[in-house]
Amino acid sequence: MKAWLTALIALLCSGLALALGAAMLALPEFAVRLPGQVAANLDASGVAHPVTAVLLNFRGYDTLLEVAVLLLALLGVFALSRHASDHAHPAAPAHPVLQTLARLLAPLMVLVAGYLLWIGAYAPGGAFQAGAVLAAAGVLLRLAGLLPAWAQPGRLLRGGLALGLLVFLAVAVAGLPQGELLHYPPALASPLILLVEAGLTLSIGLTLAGLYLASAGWRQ
Amino acid sequence: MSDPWLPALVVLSSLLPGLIIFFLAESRIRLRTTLNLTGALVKLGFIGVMLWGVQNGREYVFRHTVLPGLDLVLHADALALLFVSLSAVLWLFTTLYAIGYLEGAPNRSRFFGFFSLCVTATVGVAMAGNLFTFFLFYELLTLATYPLVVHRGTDKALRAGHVYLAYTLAGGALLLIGTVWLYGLAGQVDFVHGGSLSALPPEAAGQLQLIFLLLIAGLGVKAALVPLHGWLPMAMVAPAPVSALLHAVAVVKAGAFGIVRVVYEVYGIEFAQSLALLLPLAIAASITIIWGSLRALFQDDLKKRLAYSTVSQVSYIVLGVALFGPLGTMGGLVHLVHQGIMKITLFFCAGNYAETLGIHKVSEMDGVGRRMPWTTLAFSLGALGMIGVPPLAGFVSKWYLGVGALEAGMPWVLAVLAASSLLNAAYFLPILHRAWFKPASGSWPDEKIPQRGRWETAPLLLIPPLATAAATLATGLFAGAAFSPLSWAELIAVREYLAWIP
Amino acid sequence: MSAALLYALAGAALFAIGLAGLLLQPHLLRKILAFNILGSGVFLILVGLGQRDGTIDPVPQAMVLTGIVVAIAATALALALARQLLDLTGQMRLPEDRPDAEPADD
Amino acid sequence: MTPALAFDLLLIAALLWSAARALITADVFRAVVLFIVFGLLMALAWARLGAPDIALAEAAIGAGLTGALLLDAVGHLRAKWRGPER
Amino acid sequence: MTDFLDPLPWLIMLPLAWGTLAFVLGPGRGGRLAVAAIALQGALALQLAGQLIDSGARVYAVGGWGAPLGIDLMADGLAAVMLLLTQAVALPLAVYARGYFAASPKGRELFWPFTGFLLAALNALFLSADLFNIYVTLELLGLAAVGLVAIAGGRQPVTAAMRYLFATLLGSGAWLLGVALIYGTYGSVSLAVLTPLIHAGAPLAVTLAAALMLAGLLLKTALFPFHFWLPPAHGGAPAPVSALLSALVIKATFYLALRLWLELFAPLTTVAAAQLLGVLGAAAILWGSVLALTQSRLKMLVAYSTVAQVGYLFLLFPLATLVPPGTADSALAGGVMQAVAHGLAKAAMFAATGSMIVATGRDDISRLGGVGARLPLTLFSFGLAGVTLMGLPPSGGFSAKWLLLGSALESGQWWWVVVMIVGGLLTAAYVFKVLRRAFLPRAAGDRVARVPRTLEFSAFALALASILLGLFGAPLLELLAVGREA
Repeated sequence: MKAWLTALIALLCSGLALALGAAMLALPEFAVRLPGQVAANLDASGVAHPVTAVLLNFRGYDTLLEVAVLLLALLGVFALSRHASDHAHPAAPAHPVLQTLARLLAPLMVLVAGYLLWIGAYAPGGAFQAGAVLAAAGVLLRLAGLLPAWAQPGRLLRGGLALGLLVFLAVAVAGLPQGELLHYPPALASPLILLVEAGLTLSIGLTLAGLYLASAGWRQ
Repeated sequence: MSDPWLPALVVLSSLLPGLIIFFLAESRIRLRTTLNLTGALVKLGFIGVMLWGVQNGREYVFRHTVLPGLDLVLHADALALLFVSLSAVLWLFTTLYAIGYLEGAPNRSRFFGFFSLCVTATVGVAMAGNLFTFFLFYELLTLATYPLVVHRGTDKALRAGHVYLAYTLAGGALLLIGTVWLYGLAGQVDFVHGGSLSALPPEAAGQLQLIFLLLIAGLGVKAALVPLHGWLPMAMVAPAPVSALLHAVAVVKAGAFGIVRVVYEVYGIEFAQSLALLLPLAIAASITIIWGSLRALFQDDLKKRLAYSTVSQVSYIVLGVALFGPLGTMGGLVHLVHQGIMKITLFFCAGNYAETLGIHKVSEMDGVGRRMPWTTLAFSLGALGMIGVPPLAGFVSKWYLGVGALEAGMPWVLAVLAASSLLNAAYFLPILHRAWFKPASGSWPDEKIPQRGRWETAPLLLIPPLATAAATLATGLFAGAAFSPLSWAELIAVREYLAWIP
Repeated sequence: MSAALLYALAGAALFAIGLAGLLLQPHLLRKILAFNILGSGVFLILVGLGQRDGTIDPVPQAMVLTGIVVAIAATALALALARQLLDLTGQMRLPEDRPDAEPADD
Repeated sequence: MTPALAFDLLLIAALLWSAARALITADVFRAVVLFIVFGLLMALAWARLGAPDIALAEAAIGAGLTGALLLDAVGHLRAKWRGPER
Repeated sequence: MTDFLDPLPWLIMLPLAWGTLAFVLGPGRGGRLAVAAIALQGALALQLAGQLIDSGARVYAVGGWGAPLGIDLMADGLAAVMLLLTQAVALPLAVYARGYFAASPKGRELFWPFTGFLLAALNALFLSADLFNIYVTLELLGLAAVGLVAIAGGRQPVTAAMRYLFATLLGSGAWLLGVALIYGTYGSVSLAVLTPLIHAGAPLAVTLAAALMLAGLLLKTALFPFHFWLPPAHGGAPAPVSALLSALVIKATFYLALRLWLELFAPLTTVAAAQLLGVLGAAAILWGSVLALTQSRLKMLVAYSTVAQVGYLFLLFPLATLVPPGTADSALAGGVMQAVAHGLAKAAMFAATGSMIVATGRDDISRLGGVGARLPLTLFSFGLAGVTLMGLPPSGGFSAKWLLLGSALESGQWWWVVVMIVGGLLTAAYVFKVLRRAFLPRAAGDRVARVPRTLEFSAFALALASILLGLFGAPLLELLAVGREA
């Protein structure tokens, strides 16, 4: 790359940063304020933790699409690993201490995930964090050589990956006769959100783990 | 059958067979021929009905709104019918001729498909009721004729097709700009007698002159006005029936006819005169007439000579349009028909010479009159008509053009006509002399169809030129009869323009 | 100036760093890092500006959670592509040659 | 300068430093490690912004899982070792 | 509004559902399901369009919360037109893809799930009235598109996908930064809340946000000079994918740019900025066409043609900015008509191209001889699509050109007329470059195989639609006007 082009881009980027900074220091008062509205509607949302309320109720539609994005990324990884030269790659032998550690930690991590899922209704936590912990368990097991790589998921695994999104979709349209898309009747909001989160935890855990396991399958 | 549908049916009667023919297998000759001829005859039938109706003052208008302020209009008025009848009749003959000409050749389904589309476009051009509709069919004509020009697939054909497309698409673009500009200025411009632009405020005059230039330049490409004529001689590589159609009815005539419409029914001849647009047009036409004739003199290739002759002859129509007065109008309009009949005869004959004996050049024609007397007779009638020998068709046109020039106060046009007629004689008479009076030089270049009894060549190749040659004679002899091209042109001039001409 | 605004300003700087890296670094892995840094900068701006008056705002926080998941999705896909490219070309950078000059794969 | 502000400034400086280093370090492996450090620092920043949810997610996903993916890719790259490292 | 069969939410849920189900069903499965579902989506889009014509634009509050707390969807005429286009293009292409992947199975395993998500993203994007939600739809769209490009594997497609991924991620990054600045300024991301708040004297942050978001969209729309990623991506993917991407995906980001320009950021627009967009559009037209002419691979030619045709879309900005209302309306109508016409025609063209490549076994313009004789319908479809791209009547492309030319002349910006006319002639040059070759007889040693009937007929249906649009475009413009009276 030519030096002057590098300099130009660096200059432009610094300029952009400065402009952004200047703009941020000259902001007017907010015209709309949402924290108050979130708090006011928290009771009707079915959960007590504001972030979870936004994530799964007020802006639950974003989350629905986001879960699709996640699944889509995994599909992309599958599509690519399909063309990789070596598919079935046996788990690499790992240190016995690591294996033992993984055997012990993995069930514990599943427990933690369950706790995070449940606590999400009241405090920081929820499906994404829980799913991430599940995925971490998967990565750990893989590193310990206890899980095979999956370039070609079977039907059961595909079902598990899709379950969260399908449950979410079903709950989203189930409310249509009574109201809009993703409308939870206030009485049922809590259990419905828990149902959605449970499905999501499983699928997000599987998907995040899959992002690792599917690509780890074609190391040479 | 309600009146609005008749114009649409005339268009469909060749469009539908054409589309079906595209997808016919190469071997379905009988079905293809049936479709072609049925389409041609049905079209003639519809036109007959409309001819009778228009004679009795009926209107046939089909209108469909494409976008707000943009209508597709097919309007069968007297002027449209003049051109439609010519195309339909000549299409029938050309189809017969093409069936004979292409017997056994490859890709005939494609050929006849585009051939039908080409006639569809011509008929649409004739009946277009406004500039947009005209433009639509004008461009369709370009697209439908391109595959015909390159039909043989040789390098020469492809090159000619290239040039043809470059000229016509560029011309179409100019026409489009002019049309859009005019619509923006004056709203939807339907073709109405006497034009509709004179109502615009006088400040618009400059713009209108510019638009006129764009429109005429766009149309002049197909009408082969010098210096926009370069594609026409090159397009000669097409098969003979295509050249016949291109020169007699379809492409060049579409351009000339468009100029008629623009001058008479968009601007109005009075208004065009007041904008000082007619004199430049007449000068451009005169230059083309002389230039085309001069170039024709020096062509040894028979079809090229005919092509330059077309360049020259089509501008007679433009010249007639530019003459401010009813007699000039009649001369121009009647030449639209007469030139078509004469030129198609000549091209049929040229095709016969090439197809039967392999003759492509004038210098190879010595003594051909004895080998192919009927073809040469037809050729002679066409050529003499072109020169303007009475009582043939060409004489009638030239007579009215001359008288019209005097009426319009442009006597210099007489000189142009005289010079051009002399040049016509100079490039046609030597051919006739060679054909009839020189002895044959032994063997023919490439004799393909042997003489069989009374038939000097395949019957399907012989009948069409004889029929059109007879028409050359008849339209001249019986120019005064009802429904003759001349009396129809008179009807148009009287009914449509005279009311506006002082 | 609130602490939140301070972090937003840091976010602007991170965005610029990430953008420069994305545009200038030829190595794909580093481009992917740069994209993640750029994204983190945007997230900081989103929450930082949203909370510039000192109140905790759960709405941008939820948006950032969504954004983080989207970012890892994109990162995983990008890494898979980069590895595939490594397998196919032996390089972890975008080839400079004109793509249409290559022979078709079919 | 309050201790809180000092901490914030220090944290921001560390963020910018780790980000910049991650992009210009010659060795890819070190770059990835620096990026993981960056992710953990981001988690701290989120905690400072009163966003524990994001802090959790950033630590688990942003630093942890992304880090694992990146390290795996570096391993792949090293195993391949056909093209130039940088 | 609480109708279970309300078409609006189903247009988004349905493709998400069948995309996911197709994945669960297994590699390569789900084609029949997709065709049926897309047909249903088409019916839903028609129903929605009918509702809009009868009772005007509608707002839909997801979850019942309403903006600014919740997310609103909004359907007006413009959105409905794009929805109709999407389903109308997708249905024949789905039929086409079934035949295509039967004949050329490379990449068929995950085609249907990707396509389902892609269509969901498109429909969701067209209907969204929330800046952050649009970000999520953009990411869904971008990742689905990148996945589709990479689906067949191979060096060239994977390189293209990588490049495309960085471009689309950078684009959505810029968009998200803009969203962050807007939220930081006003405290909301709802279009309905923001539109009345933004006026000519808006803070610097808003101007910056507008510039960033627009730049991100231009990058994703592949407007010159951001077009570098498009030709390899569209030219390297399997034919049904190229068709989807060229016909729909770039239209989605164009649609957003148009929305922002005409609605949210309308008070900030200037003639200079509009002229700049027009200049970029003009450069795209000329550069894309010239490069299309120089290609030797058929698919690359068609892909460069997309670069050029995108340019026409951006001519609408100078023609619709700070000009009399009538002129702006006809420019908008022309621009949207161009988007629709190009969508149909380019889908047809890529579909026909795919058939030709399947038949000849190679992607090479100089080896097309014999295609005209063996695949007349396919070549005819290519020609009809070419007519639309050239802007010859009667076609949707002509209607678009007519409207754009009219507003250019009305507003005295004759220089765009020159650009459009020259662009049309260049288009003719590259279209006829292909047609001319295909008319020639087959060269010795080349083979031209038959292709399944569904390939020929689905391409023809698309091409015919692009022509008929020119004859029956008036209802589309009527629909487009819904919600634009203000």
